[in-house]
Amino acid sequence: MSITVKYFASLREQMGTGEVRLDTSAATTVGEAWQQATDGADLPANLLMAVNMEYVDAHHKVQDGDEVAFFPPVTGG
Amino acid sequence: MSITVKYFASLREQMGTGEVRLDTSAATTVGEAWQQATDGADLPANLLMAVNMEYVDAHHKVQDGDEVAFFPPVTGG
Amino acid sequence: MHIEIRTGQFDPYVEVSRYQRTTLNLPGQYGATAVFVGSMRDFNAGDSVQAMHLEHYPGMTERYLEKISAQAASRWDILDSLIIHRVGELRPDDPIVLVAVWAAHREAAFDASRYLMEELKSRAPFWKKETLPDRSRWVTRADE
Amino acid sequence: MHIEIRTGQFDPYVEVSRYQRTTLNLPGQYGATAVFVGSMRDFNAGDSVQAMHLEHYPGMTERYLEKISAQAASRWDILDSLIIHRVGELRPDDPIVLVAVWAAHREAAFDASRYLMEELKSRAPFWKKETLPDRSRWVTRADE
Repeated sequence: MSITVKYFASLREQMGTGEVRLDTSAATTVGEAWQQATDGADLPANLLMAVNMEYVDAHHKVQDGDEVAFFPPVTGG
Repeated sequence: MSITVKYFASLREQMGTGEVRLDTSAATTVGEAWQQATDGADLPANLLMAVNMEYVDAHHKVQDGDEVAFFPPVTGG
Repeated sequence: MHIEIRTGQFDPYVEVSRYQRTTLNLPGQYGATAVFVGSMRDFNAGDSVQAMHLEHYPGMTERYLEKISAQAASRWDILDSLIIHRVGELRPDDPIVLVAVWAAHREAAFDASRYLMEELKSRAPFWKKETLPDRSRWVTRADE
Repeated sequence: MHIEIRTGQFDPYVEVSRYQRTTLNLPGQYGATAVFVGSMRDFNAGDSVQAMHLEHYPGMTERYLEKISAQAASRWDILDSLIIHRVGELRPDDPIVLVAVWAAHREAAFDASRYLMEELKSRAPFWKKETLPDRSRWVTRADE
Protein backbone atom coordinates (compact mmCIF):
# COMPACT_ATOMS: atom_id res chain seq x y z
CA MET A 1 0.00 0.00 0.00
CA SER A 2 1.01 3.62 -0.48
CA ILE A 3 0.84 6.55 1.91
CA THR A 4 1.80 10.22 1.73
CA VAL A 5 4.15 11.45 4.46
CA LYS A 6 4.32 15.19 5.21
CA TYR A 7 6.80 17.17 7.27
CA PHE A 8 6.39 20.74 8.53
CA ALA A 9 8.49 23.60 9.86
CA SER A 10 11.92 22.73 11.32
CA LEU A 11 11.33 19.04 10.58
CA ARG A 12 10.61 19.85 6.92
CA GLU A 13 13.93 21.70 6.75
CA GLN A 14 15.80 18.84 8.44
CA MET A 15 14.26 16.33 6.05
CA GLY A 16 14.98 18.56 3.09
CA THR A 17 11.45 17.93 1.79
CA GLY A 18 7.87 18.59 2.81
CA GLU A 19 6.38 15.46 1.34
CA VAL A 20 7.36 11.91 0.37
CA ARG A 21 5.40 8.95 -0.92
CA LEU A 22 5.99 5.74 1.01
CA ASP A 23 5.23 2.24 -0.23
CA THR A 24 4.80 0.05 2.77
CA SER A 25 3.36 -3.26 3.89
CA ALA A 26 -0.17 -3.49 5.26
CA ALA A 27 -0.77 -3.14 9.02
CA THR A 28 1.84 -0.44 9.44
CA THR A 29 1.57 1.99 12.39
CA VAL A 30 2.41 5.68 12.27
CA GLY A 31 5.54 4.95 14.32
CA GLU A 32 6.64 2.29 11.83
CA ALA A 33 5.94 4.65 8.93
CA TRP A 34 8.29 7.18 10.58
CA GLN A 35 11.04 4.58 10.84
CA GLN A 36 10.62 3.50 7.23
CA ALA A 37 10.65 7.09 6.00
CA THR A 38 13.78 7.92 8.01
CA ASP A 39 15.76 4.69 7.56
CA GLY A 40 15.20 3.62 11.14
CA ALA A 41 15.58 6.85 13.09
CA ASP A 42 14.01 6.96 16.57
CA LEU A 43 10.75 8.84 16.83
CA PRO A 44 11.57 12.13 18.66
CA ALA A 45 9.72 12.32 21.97
CA ASN A 46 7.95 15.61 21.36
CA LEU A 47 7.02 15.04 17.71
CA LEU A 48 3.34 15.48 16.86
CA MET A 49 1.58 13.15 14.41
CA ALA A 50 -1.59 13.36 12.38
CA VAL A 51 -3.33 10.99 9.98
CA ASN A 52 -5.68 12.59 7.48
CA MET A 53 -5.38 15.85 9.42
CA GLU A 54 -6.45 14.44 12.81
CA TYR A 55 -4.04 14.04 15.71
CA VAL A 56 -3.07 10.40 16.43
CA ASP A 57 -0.39 8.63 18.45
CA ALA A 58 2.42 6.44 17.13
CA HIS A 59 0.36 3.25 17.51
CA HIS A 60 -2.35 4.40 15.10
CA LYS A 61 -2.65 2.04 12.07
CA VAL A 62 -2.30 3.63 8.66
CA GLN A 63 -4.44 2.67 5.66
CA ASP A 64 -3.71 2.74 1.96
CA GLY A 65 -3.94 6.32 0.70
CA ASP A 66 -3.57 7.92 4.13
CA GLU A 67 -1.86 11.27 4.58
CA VAL A 68 0.50 10.94 7.54
CA ALA A 69 2.05 14.13 8.94
CA PHE A 70 4.92 14.67 11.38
CA PHE A 71 5.69 18.05 12.90
CA PRO A 72 7.28 19.79 15.89
CA PRO A 73 5.26 21.36 18.73
CA VAL A 74 3.11 24.15 17.36
CA THR A 75 3.80 27.86 17.96
CA GLY A 76 0.87 29.75 16.45
CA GLY A 77 -1.40 32.36 17.98
CA MET B 1 -20.83 70.19 62.03
CA SER B 2 -22.38 69.89 58.60
CA ILE B 3 -22.24 67.04 56.07
CA THR B 4 -23.70 66.44 52.63
CA VAL B 5 -25.75 63.25 52.21
CA LYS B 6 -26.30 61.84 48.71
CA TYR B 7 -28.68 59.16 47.49
CA PHE B 8 -28.57 57.37 44.15
CA ALA B 9 -30.81 55.31 41.88
CA SER B 10 -33.83 53.61 43.49
CA LEU B 11 -32.87 55.05 46.89
CA ARG B 12 -32.84 58.57 45.43
CA GLU B 13 -36.34 57.99 44.10
CA GLN B 14 -37.55 56.61 47.46
CA MET B 15 -36.07 59.58 49.28
CA GLY B 16 -37.51 62.00 46.77
CA THR B 17 -34.16 63.80 46.63
CA GLY B 18 -30.60 63.15 45.57
CA GLU B 19 -28.92 65.32 48.19
CA VAL B 20 -29.56 66.78 51.64
CA ARG B 21 -27.44 68.81 54.02
CA LEU B 22 -27.30 67.42 57.52
CA ASP B 23 -26.28 69.36 60.63
CA THR B 24 -25.12 66.86 63.18
CA SER B 25 -23.09 66.55 66.36
CA ALA B 26 -19.42 65.68 66.24
CA ALA B 27 -18.29 62.02 66.38
CA THR B 28 -21.16 60.79 64.22
CA THR B 29 -20.78 57.52 62.28
CA VAL B 30 -22.12 56.87 58.79
CA GLY B 31 -24.79 54.59 60.32
CA GLU B 32 -25.86 57.37 62.68
CA ALA B 33 -25.94 59.87 59.83
CA TRP B 34 -28.31 57.53 57.98
CA GLN B 35 -30.63 57.39 60.99
CA GLN B 36 -30.62 61.16 61.42
CA ALA B 37 -31.31 61.71 57.74
CA THR B 38 -34.19 59.21 57.71
CA ASP B 39 -35.75 59.98 61.11
CA GLY B 40 -34.54 56.75 62.64
CA ALA B 41 -35.03 54.21 59.83
CA ASP B 42 -32.99 50.99 60.04
CA LEU B 43 -30.01 50.81 57.72
CA PRO B 44 -30.98 48.35 54.93
CA ALA B 45 -28.70 45.31 54.98
CA ASN B 46 -27.49 45.55 51.38
CA LEU B 47 -27.05 49.33 51.23
CA LEU B 48 -23.64 50.57 50.11
CA MET B 49 -21.97 53.56 51.73
CA ALA B 50 -19.20 55.92 50.71
CA VAL B 51 -17.53 58.89 52.39
CA ASN B 52 -15.82 61.35 50.08
CA MET B 53 -16.26 58.83 47.23
CA GLU B 54 -14.50 55.93 48.99
CA TYR B 55 -16.37 52.86 50.20
CA VAL B 56 -16.74 52.65 53.99
CA ASP B 57 -18.82 50.68 56.46
CA ALA B 58 -21.50 51.99 58.84
CA HIS B 59 -18.99 52.45 61.68
CA HIS B 60 -16.85 54.93 59.76
CA LYS B 61 -16.68 58.32 61.53
CA VAL B 62 -17.75 61.34 59.50
CA GLN B 63 -15.98 64.71 59.65
CA ASP B 64 -17.26 68.21 59.11
CA GLY B 65 -17.70 68.85 55.39
CA ASP B 66 -17.75 65.17 54.41
CA GLU B 67 -19.82 63.94 51.48
CA VAL B 68 -21.64 60.80 52.64
CA ALA B 69 -23.38 58.69 49.97
CA PHE B 70 -25.89 55.85 50.28
CA PHE B 71 -26.87 53.68 47.34
CA PRO B 72 -28.21 50.24 46.34
CA PRO B 73 -26.01 47.46 44.93
CA VAL B 74 -24.48 48.57 41.67
CA THR B 75 -25.54 47.25 38.25
CA GLY B 76 -23.16 48.77 35.70
CA GLY B 77 -21.03 47.12 33.04
CA MET C 1 -4.01 53.88 31.75
CA HIS C 2 -7.14 55.73 30.83
CA ILE C 3 -10.73 55.73 32.05
CA GLU C 4 -13.63 57.68 30.66
CA ILE C 5 -17.34 58.21 31.26
CA ARG C 6 -19.28 58.85 28.04
CA THR C 7 -22.70 60.42 27.73
CA GLY C 8 -22.98 59.68 24.00
CA GLN C 9 -22.86 56.53 21.91
CA PHE C 10 -19.40 55.15 21.15
CA ASP C 11 -17.92 52.48 18.91
CA PRO C 12 -15.70 50.32 21.13
CA TYR C 13 -13.61 48.97 18.24
CA VAL C 14 -12.89 52.42 16.87
CA GLU C 15 -11.92 53.49 20.40
CA VAL C 16 -9.55 50.54 20.89
CA SER C 17 -7.91 51.14 17.50
CA ARG C 18 -7.52 54.86 18.11
CA TYR C 19 -6.16 54.45 21.64
CA GLN C 20 -3.70 51.79 20.50
CA ARG C 21 -2.42 53.94 17.66
CA THR C 22 -2.33 57.37 19.28
CA THR C 23 -1.99 56.94 23.05
CA LEU C 24 -0.49 53.50 23.66
CA ASN C 25 1.73 53.84 20.61
CA LEU C 26 3.98 50.89 21.43
CA PRO C 27 4.12 48.97 18.13
CA GLY C 28 5.95 45.67 18.51
CA GLN C 29 5.72 45.61 22.31
CA TYR C 30 2.25 44.21 22.94
CA GLY C 31 1.83 40.60 21.92
CA ALA C 32 -1.64 40.39 23.46
CA THR C 33 -4.72 42.59 23.59
CA ALA C 34 -7.79 41.42 25.51
CA VAL C 35 -10.96 43.40 24.89
CA PHE C 36 -14.35 43.08 26.53
CA VAL C 37 -17.45 44.91 25.32
CA GLY C 38 -20.72 44.91 27.24
CA SER C 39 -23.74 45.82 25.11
CA MET C 40 -27.35 46.57 25.89
CA ARG C 41 -29.66 43.61 25.35
CA ASP C 42 -33.30 44.05 24.36
CA PHE C 43 -34.38 41.30 26.72
CA ASN C 44 -33.72 40.89 30.46
CA ALA C 45 -35.22 38.79 33.26
CA GLY C 46 -38.02 37.60 30.97
CA ASP C 47 -39.06 41.02 29.65
CA SER C 48 -38.57 43.00 26.48
CA VAL C 49 -36.45 46.08 27.18
CA GLN C 50 -36.95 49.13 24.99
CA ALA C 51 -34.52 51.61 26.49
CA MET C 52 -32.25 52.08 29.47
CA HIS C 53 -31.17 54.92 31.71
CA LEU C 54 -27.71 54.54 33.18
CA GLU C 55 -27.15 56.60 36.33
CA HIS C 56 -23.77 57.02 37.99
CA TYR C 57 -22.09 58.78 40.88
CA PRO C 58 -19.97 61.42 39.14
CA GLY C 59 -16.53 61.65 40.67
CA MET C 60 -16.69 58.38 42.60
CA THR C 61 -17.08 56.40 39.38
CA GLU C 62 -13.92 57.89 37.91
CA ARG C 63 -12.04 57.42 41.17
CA TYR C 64 -13.11 53.79 41.44
CA LEU C 65 -12.24 52.95 37.82
CA GLU C 66 -8.82 54.59 38.23
CA LYS C 67 -8.26 52.59 41.39
CA ILE C 68 -9.01 49.21 39.82
CA SER C 69 -6.93 50.14 36.75
CA ALA C 70 -3.97 50.85 39.05
CA GLN C 71 -4.59 47.60 40.92
CA ALA C 72 -4.61 45.62 37.66
CA ALA C 73 -1.34 47.28 36.63
CA SER C 74 0.28 46.35 39.92
CA ARG C 75 -0.99 42.75 39.94
CA TRP C 76 -0.21 41.82 36.32
CA ASP C 77 2.59 42.60 33.90
CA ILE C 78 0.53 44.72 31.52
CA LEU C 79 1.48 47.66 29.32
CA ASP C 80 -1.73 49.67 29.49
CA SER C 81 -5.49 49.55 29.99
CA LEU C 82 -8.50 51.47 28.73
CA ILE C 83 -11.99 51.62 30.25
CA ILE C 84 -14.91 53.52 28.70
CA HIS C 85 -18.34 53.39 30.34
CA ARG C 86 -21.53 54.87 28.98
CA VAL C 87 -24.07 56.79 31.07
CA GLY C 88 -27.40 58.45 30.23
CA GLU C 89 -30.03 57.20 27.80
CA LEU C 90 -29.25 53.99 25.90
CA ARG C 91 -30.97 51.96 23.21
CA PRO C 92 -30.71 48.19 22.66
CA ASP C 93 -27.41 47.16 21.02
CA ASP C 94 -25.63 50.26 22.33
CA PRO C 95 -22.22 49.50 23.81
CA ILE C 96 -22.27 50.06 27.59
CA VAL C 97 -18.72 49.30 28.61
CA LEU C 98 -15.36 48.72 26.97
CA VAL C 99 -12.37 47.24 28.79
CA ALA C 100 -9.12 46.75 26.87
CA VAL C 101 -5.78 45.54 28.22
CA TRP C 102 -2.46 45.41 26.38
CA ALA C 103 0.36 43.13 27.52
CA ALA C 104 3.42 41.36 26.16
CA HIS C 105 1.82 37.97 26.87
CA ARG C 106 -1.71 36.67 26.79
CA GLU C 107 -2.08 35.40 30.36
CA ALA C 108 -1.70 38.88 31.85
CA ALA C 109 -4.02 40.45 29.26
CA PHE C 110 -6.75 37.85 29.85
CA ASP C 111 -6.45 37.93 33.65
CA ALA C 112 -6.34 41.71 33.97
CA SER C 113 -9.27 42.34 31.60
CA ARG C 114 -11.46 39.88 33.46
CA TYR C 115 -10.40 41.33 36.80
CA LEU C 116 -11.33 44.84 35.64
CA MET C 117 -14.77 43.70 34.46
CA GLU C 118 -15.51 41.76 37.66
CA GLU C 119 -14.44 44.67 39.86
CA LEU C 120 -16.41 47.12 37.73
CA LYS C 121 -19.55 44.97 37.89
CA SER C 122 -19.30 44.41 41.63
CA ARG C 123 -18.43 47.91 42.91
CA ALA C 124 -18.39 50.70 40.31
CA PRO C 125 -21.28 53.06 41.16
CA PHE C 126 -23.50 52.68 38.10
CA TRP C 127 -27.19 51.77 38.13
CA LYS C 128 -29.42 50.67 35.26
CA LYS C 129 -33.08 51.53 34.94
CA GLU C 130 -34.89 49.66 32.20
CA THR C 131 -37.86 50.89 30.18
CA LEU C 132 -40.26 47.97 29.61
CA PRO C 133 -43.33 48.18 27.35
CA ASP C 134 -45.61 49.01 30.31
CA ARG C 135 -43.34 50.34 33.05
CA SER C 136 -39.77 51.06 34.08
CA ARG C 137 -37.68 49.27 36.72
CA TRP C 138 -34.31 49.45 38.38
CA VAL C 139 -32.18 46.45 37.53
CA THR C 140 -31.15 44.40 40.56
CA ARG C 141 -28.11 42.18 40.88
CA ALA C 142 -30.30 39.07 40.72
CA ASP C 143 -31.70 40.07 37.30
CA GLU C 144 -28.42 40.02 35.49
CA MET D 1 -19.16 30.27 13.74
CA HIS D 2 -16.47 31.25 11.31
CA ILE D 3 -12.76 30.51 10.97
CA GLU D 4 -10.39 31.92 8.41
CA ILE D 5 -6.72 31.72 7.43
CA ARG D 6 -5.39 35.00 6.03
CA THR D 7 -2.29 35.46 3.92
CA GLY D 8 -2.48 39.27 4.03
CA GLN D 9 -2.53 41.86 6.80
CA PHE D 10 -5.86 42.38 8.56
CA ASP D 11 -7.31 44.85 11.05
CA PRO D 12 -8.87 42.76 13.83
CA TYR D 13 -11.18 45.54 15.03
CA VAL D 14 -12.53 46.20 11.55
CA GLU D 15 -13.09 42.45 11.20
CA VAL D 16 -14.96 42.16 14.51
CA SER D 17 -17.16 45.16 13.66
CA ARG D 18 -17.93 43.88 10.18
CA TYR D 19 -18.67 40.32 11.32
CA GLN D 20 -20.90 41.58 14.12
CA ARG D 21 -22.87 43.83 11.76
CA THR D 22 -23.15 41.63 8.67
CA THR D 23 -22.86 37.98 9.73
CA LEU D 24 -23.79 37.79 13.41
CA ASN D 25 -26.48 40.43 12.95
CA LEU D 26 -28.18 39.86 16.30
CA PRO D 27 -28.57 43.39 17.70
CA GLY D 28 -29.88 43.35 21.26
CA GLN D 29 -29.08 39.68 21.86
CA TYR D 30 -25.40 39.77 22.79
CA GLY D 31 -24.67 41.43 26.10
CA ALA D 32 -21.02 40.39 26.01
CA THR D 33 -18.26 40.28 23.42
CA ALA D 34 -14.81 39.00 24.39
CA VAL D 35 -12.04 39.67 21.88
CA PHE D 36 -8.43 38.58 21.93
CA VAL D 37 -5.81 39.83 19.48
CA GLY D 38 -2.33 38.37 19.29
CA SER D 39 0.20 40.68 17.63
CA MET D 40 3.76 40.26 16.47
CA ARG D 41 6.32 41.60 18.92
CA ASP D 42 9.68 42.97 17.80
CA PHE D 43 11.47 41.28 20.68
CA ASN D 44 11.44 37.63 21.74
CA ALA D 45 13.61 35.45 23.97
CA GLY D 46 16.15 38.25 24.37
CA ASP D 47 16.52 39.07 20.68
CA SER D 48 15.31 41.78 18.34
CA VAL D 49 12.95 40.28 15.76
CA GLN D 50 12.71 41.96 12.35
CA ALA D 51 10.24 39.74 10.54
CA MET D 52 8.42 36.45 10.88
CA HIS D 53 7.33 33.65 8.63
CA LEU D 54 4.22 31.81 9.75
CA GLU D 55 3.89 28.32 8.31
CA HIS D 56 0.77 26.19 8.65
CA TYR D 57 -0.65 22.84 7.63
CA PRO D 58 -3.34 23.80 5.10
CA GLY D 59 -6.50 21.81 5.64
CA MET D 60 -5.62 20.53 9.09
CA THR D 61 -5.49 24.07 10.47
CA GLU D 62 -9.02 24.83 9.29
CA ARG D 63 -10.29 21.49 10.51
CA TYR D 64 -8.74 22.00 13.95
CA LEU D 65 -10.04 25.56 14.34
CA GLU D 66 -13.54 24.43 13.32
CA LYS D 67 -13.35 21.62 15.85
CA ILE D 68 -12.42 23.84 18.79
CA SER D 69 -15.05 26.41 17.73
CA ALA D 70 -17.69 23.66 17.82
CA GLN D 71 -16.38 22.48 21.20
CA ALA D 72 -16.61 26.00 22.63
CA ALA D 73 -20.19 26.31 21.33
CA SER D 74 -21.15 23.05 23.00
CA ARG D 75 -19.45 23.81 26.33
CA TRP D 76 -20.65 27.41 26.80
CA ASP D 77 -23.85 29.28 26.09
CA ILE D 78 -22.46 31.51 23.35
CA LEU D 79 -24.12 33.02 20.29
CA ASP D 80 -21.21 32.92 17.86
CA SER D 81 -17.43 32.93 17.48
CA LEU D 82 -14.91 34.21 14.95
CA ILE D 83 -11.28 33.15 14.52
CA ILE D 84 -8.90 34.71 11.98
CA HIS D 85 -5.26 33.58 11.84
CA ARG D 86 -2.54 35.06 9.72
CA VAL D 87 0.03 33.02 7.77
CA GLY D 88 2.97 33.97 5.52
CA GLU D 89 5.33 36.91 5.96
CA LEU D 90 4.68 39.21 8.92
CA ARG D 91 6.21 42.42 10.24
CA PRO D 92 6.35 43.58 13.88
CA ASP D 93 3.01 44.94 15.14
CA ASP D 94 1.05 42.87 12.57
CA PRO D 95 -1.96 41.13 14.07
CA ILE D 96 -1.40 37.35 14.08
CA VAL D 97 -4.63 36.03 15.52
CA LEU D 98 -8.11 37.30 16.33
CA VAL D 99 -10.56 35.38 18.52
CA ALA D 100 -13.98 36.92 19.20
CA VAL D 101 -16.90 35.39 21.08
CA TRP D 102 -20.42 36.79 21.43
CA ALA D 103 -22.72 35.70 24.26
CA ALA D 104 -25.69 36.95 26.25
CA HIS D 105 -23.59 37.05 29.43
CA ARG D 106 -19.97 37.81 30.15
CA GLU D 107 -18.91 34.58 31.87
CA ALA D 108 -19.50 32.48 28.76
CA ALA D 109 -17.82 35.02 26.48
CA PHE D 110 -14.71 35.25 28.71
CA ASP D 111 -14.43 31.49 29.25
CA ALA D 112 -14.99 30.51 25.62
CA SER D 113 -12.56 33.09 24.20
CA ARG D 114 -9.81 31.98 26.54
CA TYR D 115 -10.52 28.33 25.81
CA LEU D 116 -10.23 28.98 22.07
CA MET D 117 -6.90 30.76 22.48
CA GLU D 118 -5.44 28.08 24.76
CA GLU D 119 -6.51 25.28 22.40
CA LEU D 120 -5.22 27.21 19.40
CA LYS D 121 -1.84 27.83 21.04
CA SER D 122 -1.44 24.23 22.19
CA ARG D 123 -2.55 22.27 19.11
CA ALA D 124 -3.34 24.32 15.99
CA PRO D 125 -0.68 23.44 13.39
CA PHE D 126 1.08 26.79 12.94
CA TRP D 127 4.82 27.40 13.28
CA LYS D 128 6.70 30.68 13.59
CA LYS D 129 10.14 31.32 12.13
CA GLU D 130 11.73 34.56 13.26
CA THR D 131 14.17 36.70 11.30
CA LEU D 132 16.81 38.08 13.70
CA PRO D 133 19.46 40.64 12.70
CA ASP D 134 22.02 37.92 11.98
CA ARG D 135 20.03 34.72 11.44
CA SER D 136 16.61 33.12 11.44
CA ARG D 137 15.22 30.57 13.91
CA TRP D 138 12.14 28.49 14.51
CA VAL D 139 10.31 29.57 17.62
CA THR D 140 10.02 26.82 20.24
CA ARG D 141 7.38 26.50 22.94
CA ALA D 142 9.91 27.47 25.59
CA ASP D 143 10.63 30.81 23.88
CA GLU D 144 7.14 32.16 24.16
